[in-house]
Amino acid sequence: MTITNETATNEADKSSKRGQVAMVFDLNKCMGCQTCSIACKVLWTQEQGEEHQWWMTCNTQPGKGTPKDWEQMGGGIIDGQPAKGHQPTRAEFGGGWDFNYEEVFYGGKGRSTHLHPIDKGDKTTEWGMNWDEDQGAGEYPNSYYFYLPRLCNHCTNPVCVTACPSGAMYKRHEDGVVLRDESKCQGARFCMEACPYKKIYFNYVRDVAQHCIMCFPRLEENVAPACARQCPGRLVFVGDPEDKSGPIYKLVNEWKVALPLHPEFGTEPNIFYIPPMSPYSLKEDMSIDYETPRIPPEYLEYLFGPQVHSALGKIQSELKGVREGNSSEILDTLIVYNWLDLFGKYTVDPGTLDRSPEKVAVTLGATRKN
Amino acid sequence: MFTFSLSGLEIKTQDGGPLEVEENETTARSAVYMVLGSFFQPVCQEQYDKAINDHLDKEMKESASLLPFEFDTGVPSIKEGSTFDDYKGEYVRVFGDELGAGSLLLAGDDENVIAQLKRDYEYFGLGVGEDKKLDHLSTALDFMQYVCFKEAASPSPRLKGSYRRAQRDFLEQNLVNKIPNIVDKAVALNPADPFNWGLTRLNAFVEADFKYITSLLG
Amino acid sequence: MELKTVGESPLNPSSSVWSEVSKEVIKLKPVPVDAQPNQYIRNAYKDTPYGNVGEVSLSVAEHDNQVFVRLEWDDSNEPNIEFQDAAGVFFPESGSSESPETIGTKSNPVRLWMWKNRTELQSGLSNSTDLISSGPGVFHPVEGSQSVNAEASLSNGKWSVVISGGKNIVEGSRKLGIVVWDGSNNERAGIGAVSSNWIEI
Amino acid sequence: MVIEYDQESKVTGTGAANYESRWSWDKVGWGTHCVDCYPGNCPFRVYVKDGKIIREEPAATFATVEEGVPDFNPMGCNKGACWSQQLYDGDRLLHPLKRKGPRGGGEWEQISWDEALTLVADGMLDAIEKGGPESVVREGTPEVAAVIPTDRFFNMFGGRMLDLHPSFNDFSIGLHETFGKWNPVSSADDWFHSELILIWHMNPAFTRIPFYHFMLEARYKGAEVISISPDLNASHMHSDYHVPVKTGADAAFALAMVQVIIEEGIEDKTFVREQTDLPCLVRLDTQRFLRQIDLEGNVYSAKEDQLYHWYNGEPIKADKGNLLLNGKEVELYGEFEVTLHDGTKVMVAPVMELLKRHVNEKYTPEMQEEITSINPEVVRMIARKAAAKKTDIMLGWNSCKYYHGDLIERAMCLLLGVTGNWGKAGTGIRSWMIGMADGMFSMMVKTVPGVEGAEQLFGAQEMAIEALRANDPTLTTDELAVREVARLLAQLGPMGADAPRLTGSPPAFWWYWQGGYKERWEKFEWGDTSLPRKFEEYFDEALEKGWWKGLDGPRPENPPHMLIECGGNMLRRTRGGFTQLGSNLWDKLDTIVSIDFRLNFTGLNSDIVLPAAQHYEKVNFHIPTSHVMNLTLSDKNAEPAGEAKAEWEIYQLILKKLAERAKERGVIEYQNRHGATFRPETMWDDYTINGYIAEEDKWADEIIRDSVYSGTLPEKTDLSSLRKDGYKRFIGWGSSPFALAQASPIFPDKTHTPFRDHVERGAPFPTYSRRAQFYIDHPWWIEANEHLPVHKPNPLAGGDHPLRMTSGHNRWSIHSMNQANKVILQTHRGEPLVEISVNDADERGVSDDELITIFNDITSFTARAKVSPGVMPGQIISYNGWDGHQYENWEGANEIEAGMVKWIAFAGGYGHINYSLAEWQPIPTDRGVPCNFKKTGK
Repeated sequence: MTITNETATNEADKSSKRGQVAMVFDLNKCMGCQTCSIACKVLWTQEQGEEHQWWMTCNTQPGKGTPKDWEQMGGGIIDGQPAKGHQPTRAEFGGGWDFNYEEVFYGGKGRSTHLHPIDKGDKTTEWGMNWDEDQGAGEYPNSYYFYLPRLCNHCTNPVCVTACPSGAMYKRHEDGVVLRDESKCQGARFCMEACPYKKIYFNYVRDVAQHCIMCFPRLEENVAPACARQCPGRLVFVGDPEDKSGPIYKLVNEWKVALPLHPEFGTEPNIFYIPPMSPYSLKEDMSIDYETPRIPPEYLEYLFGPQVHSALGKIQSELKGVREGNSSEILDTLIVYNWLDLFGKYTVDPGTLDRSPEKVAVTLGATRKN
Repeated sequence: MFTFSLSGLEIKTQDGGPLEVEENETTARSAVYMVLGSFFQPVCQEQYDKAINDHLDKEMKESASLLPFEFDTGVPSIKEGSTFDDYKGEYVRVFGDELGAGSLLLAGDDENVIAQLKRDYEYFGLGVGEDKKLDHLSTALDFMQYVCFKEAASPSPRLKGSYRRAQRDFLEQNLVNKIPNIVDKAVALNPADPFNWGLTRLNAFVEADFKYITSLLG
Repeated sequence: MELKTVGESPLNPSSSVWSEVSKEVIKLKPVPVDAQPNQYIRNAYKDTPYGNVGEVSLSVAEHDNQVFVRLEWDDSNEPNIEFQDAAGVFFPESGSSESPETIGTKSNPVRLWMWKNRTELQSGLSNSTDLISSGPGVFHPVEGSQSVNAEASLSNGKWSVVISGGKNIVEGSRKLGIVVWDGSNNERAGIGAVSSNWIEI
Repeated sequence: MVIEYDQESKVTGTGAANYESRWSWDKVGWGTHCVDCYPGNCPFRVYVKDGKIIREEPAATFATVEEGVPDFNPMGCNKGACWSQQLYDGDRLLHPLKRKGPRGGGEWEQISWDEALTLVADGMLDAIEKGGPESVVREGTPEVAAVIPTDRFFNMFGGRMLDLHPSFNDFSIGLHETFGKWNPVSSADDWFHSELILIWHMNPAFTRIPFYHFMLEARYKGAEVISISPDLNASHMHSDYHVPVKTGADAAFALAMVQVIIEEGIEDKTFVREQTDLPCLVRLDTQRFLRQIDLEGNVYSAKEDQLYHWYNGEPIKADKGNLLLNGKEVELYGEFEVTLHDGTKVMVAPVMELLKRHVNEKYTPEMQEEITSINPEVVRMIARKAAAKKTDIMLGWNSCKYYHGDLIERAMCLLLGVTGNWGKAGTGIRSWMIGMADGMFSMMVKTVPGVEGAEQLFGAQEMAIEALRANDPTLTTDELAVREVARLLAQLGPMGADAPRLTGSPPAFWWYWQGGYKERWEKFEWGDTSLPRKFEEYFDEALEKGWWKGLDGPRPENPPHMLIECGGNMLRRTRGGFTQLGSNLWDKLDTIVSIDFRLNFTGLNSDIVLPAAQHYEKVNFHIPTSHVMNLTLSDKNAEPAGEAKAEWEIYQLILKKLAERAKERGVIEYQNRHGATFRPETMWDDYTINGYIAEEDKWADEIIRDSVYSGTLPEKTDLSSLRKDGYKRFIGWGSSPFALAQASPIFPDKTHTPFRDHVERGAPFPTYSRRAQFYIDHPWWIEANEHLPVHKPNPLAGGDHPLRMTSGHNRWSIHSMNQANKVILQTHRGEPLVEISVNDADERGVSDDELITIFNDITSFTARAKVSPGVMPGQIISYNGWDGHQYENWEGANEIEAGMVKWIAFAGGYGHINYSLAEWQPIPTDRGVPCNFKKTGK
């Protein structure tokens, strides 16, 4: 069943080879440090109307995450049909806080004030991009949580493109990046309703929607996206899942240990996850319980679909094998002996490029020079 | 005894005054740098007098006597009856102007190189007088003369090693790579003696000295 | 409906000039859901009530080669920070016979002058845009046009808005359609209330 | 199901947002950041546009160090990724400020630099006239770019500097009691060689963000990871086992594992015989080591610290010069009879025998369960793994902040000792280390420029070592000799500590006499109530015996008059906070100056605030550490914002103004308490060696070249080459005690593992017994029954309350440095919070994010509650680092911390139990604070 966007504004040159930039996140190396989300924010969303925007986020699962309770907000494609979704409100994202620096430091009020987010009465100080950090679920001492980095999945079947009435959104042929021409966007925000991952934000100052652009200006110079390149945990593979020589193809299609999040949302996301192991749980008498896994398997299935059990089992058996002295190509890949092996062809060092504003403006082409 | 004197360069260490050291292969290298340093300094009467009364040849041969490597001191000559003005005219013709600033500068206008040279000189205790051009070839040769002498004059083996390494690094970063084309450019103007003699000696000595010092340090 | 010429620019909705111009109540009805431009919007809004504004009182006037369309409608509910109230008047190309209820079609696009109630945050943006509409919400900005202006005021639960633009646009068909979006009901793009048939002027 | 169409990218763009031009810059430079405690040293690229710094990104240009070991890239963290965003707004300080109204009133007058310098200079002269230069005080601070200029400045005018590390409570006391040094630090990539990683009193997911991947990669290679902590912190997630030991019960847990290992005979006997004091003989009558003076009488030739092993039926000397026994199997167990020099016969036994009886009697796995709540089988399982595998204990600076933290760390070291787990790749225990760039130390005291000045300093140390070795040939390694020099220097008394020298005296006495801690430390019920004597009796004995001669100031008769806080935040970190310091110290001070790039809590309570340049706005370095083995440059990438200046320039301006004001006030010279004379007129010349190092680039270049001269950096390294590469790997340890403490060669192509010299070449440890020492027969340890490591419960410092407050370095900031960074504030709830358990929350009817009050007998503070199932019932976690002014009424978590000091830390006169710079000394403790919490109704 093909979904078309009846209002597409122009056709692509289909002659060149279709590409897709995908990522694999190894959740057994993510430490929830927020470097990826901060790296993205400092690079892309520090201008007016972008204060609350976090195109890259890393939340504690189980948890409500951002926007608050996004997993219950609908959207996506069910039985071949785009399904109604909730458009997340400014309060459900929260964050974007201003602080009373002036008042505390120079207001002459001494101890009667303290530094805190300023409450503008719009309920945005009751939630944020990482509000329920490290809480998780379960009961002490068998509580559990893990971290889940999320960005726009640049889906193979982008229902946001389908939902846009003004044809502002498109998916690039050469690398599959889903973008929005903001000069066409009328702020209708059906894309925000339709996206099941709720990874689209709204700019209330410029009256346009914005979302992760997969660092396309960096991709065009073969530089890896900022979230992947700055991740201190070295767990983000970047590349084309169709490139058989690359690690992503093997992790997703050959070894089948990297899985899409919420596959039932039906948009065929291009961000994959290696499911998280967790420490053995403890029995009543505090002895080790080797049978009952700390993270309930049904919860992992709710996130990654039924194939999560075989994927997790594969990782655990590889680990058992290595501890018995055998080698493991999967684990050697995940160790990432050489950091640049993570990034496929995107290995250029950004520090060596000439990106002077004059040069960059020139190469932009007439249409986009503002 | 090898007496040590610098043209226009101050010694920053406390002891000051003329320093005398037992003559050996290191003072010999220092002495040859002294001869070359004064030869390439901005043109002056003293240079001409040395050349005209054959003092140049004596000075070079004496200095080179204890050198620890092969070095042909050649025979400097000067056209019979040439005056100081002839000498100066040839200097200006070959090196661009009376200061030799045309072709004898190592850094041109690159401030980073000049800042680095200044830090090199000062760290090893050599202050450069206001009138001296920091990156002039003669200043650099004076620095080589100074650090070779300091190696000979240092009490502690660690200090000796540090001065020796400074010689190698300075030669490598500033002289071995730049002197060949300074010399080639000047020689192409087929300069009369003693300039031709000075240029070819400079090239040969720096090359031989660098080979010697790097073999020593391994 | 007669296009009366007036002595001065009646851009201000409460300008006394309007008292000399006749008013007419125009019935509005929701834009038909199956006309919505894509499967998502059709699926999402087929059983979601929209097009709250049932009727709008219209008056038109002309001055100095500009057409001024004044709209007035009841809007008692609370504005929300997500969507703003908005209204638009649109003109078909001459000779098109399609109904206005889809605010133009792919084959017969209409020229839409839209007013949007700007928030304080959006003080840097214009409150009016000049669009080509080829269907409900299928709006494309007209390159570089500044001929559309608008002024609006909300008092005791009633919006009064004046939208103006070049008379040449109106000359062709001498017909206009009206669309009103109730922001507090999250109305925007094709989700709004539209006049079911053209108003002749 | 594939979307039928798609468009060519070049035709449309992203329109108005114009993302392409957002990723553009004019210039790229090098930068790094943060305080020293978070290994850092991450080389970043700093991007500049229109003269302003817009963003940064890890340079990630590391080549692989050791084949088969993952490389160090990209090496960055969440704080580094937005360091630039704190430059131009938020709490950034742009102008000199003078207080208007009361201290902490938040009212300032912006003044000129000249006016500010005059106030500082006059403040100094007033203090000097009133109480001598020593009455101008600064606490140690690890702030990278501030510590060198500040120390040199204090050296110039004779001010009092308090010892660096203990000023902020970072001193691994148990490691020092065991190894005679506290800073073994393997390079982060060495963790990859481990086979068993025990994450114990550390939270690497929070505090080792750039390096935690090595542990997880070691796991993927087959290592097992076990996280040991009461709460399920972020580091529990990627471990194989989580062991929820009760707060402060770790010593019992470790000792039970030792019991299992001895009982099952799986101890590493050769390693124990050579590396530790466990084979040394102890007299059962006196519980003290058998010594040469016991066997040969108190004759000149008999050494008081010559100990004995038992071999072939007789006591033989335990070699003090080398540890290797070459196969000689000295006895570990059993009792033996010896005849003393006066003919009497006594029974002796190796320490190992006493240890066996000790753990069998008190610390079987079953016995430890009541203390730790850990199941006996789990104890046995981990003990057997530690005996079989290369074990690495990932220790941070949490354990040393427990009152009995020394016992916890000694027990951990004992576990490694009996299983042969140090000195081999992937083994050991770790703490902290700074050093290698010896140019930084010479820069604090250098008076002669250039290479001659360097030779003068390094040559002097060499001569001192030769002299010492002449009369004690057993000082067979540089480390032993250098430590001996440092200890002698400290014990020179008045000439030593108070005369101008590298750095000053232990801050414990500063808090005791001037900070009001005397009354608090003497509260018997808040200390170890099992002691036979009171705290003040131990304190008086320590002073009487001269263990702290010349170091126990500033005594009451020499009160401080002026405080200069540069790059630190003492009011935020001091245990007891403003409640304690405000009334006792703050009111006593005439002038308080704060120099920082941000307005922090201490600055808010100061009189004069001077804006400092930030890391990207001045030439500076990160403090080098063997975690990373590199010297990392942070260059001047843009002019400082506002009127900020680099500390190196600020202190020169102060010294010039001091000379000017001294002349105007008729002060030609003054003396300190030991008669040393200071002349303000020439202080700028001495500070800059007559202008030689006045200029920033020259100062930085001098530090690098002096380090090359000391043999720690490769030749040809200077500022120009460092500006090209950004960092340079060290090739030598240099001559500082912390660096030499690594006791290993440096390999260019191998990870760094400390203690190889001890294990491979038998180099002695700098302890009393010259071995890793588990039996301390100093009278105080015997009196306290701590001669062997034991478990002791945490005292009720702060009253008898049901819950225990624990802490740890936070994820969101380096202590308080980034707490007000607007980007990072959004990655949590933007306000101070404490984590509480579900049970404790339900019992008190508290729901998530409710404002609660945490209290004990001292005072209280309020914070938002974060209810988490990962927190152990009975535990509250307040991560360290929220700045005072982020709390209601500016009262933070440190206000309810008693900051008690364990009496034993005042001991001395026993080999390595002697003060020397940044080594043995008392530090306040703050973990496991007894407290409770209740709703505030807000």
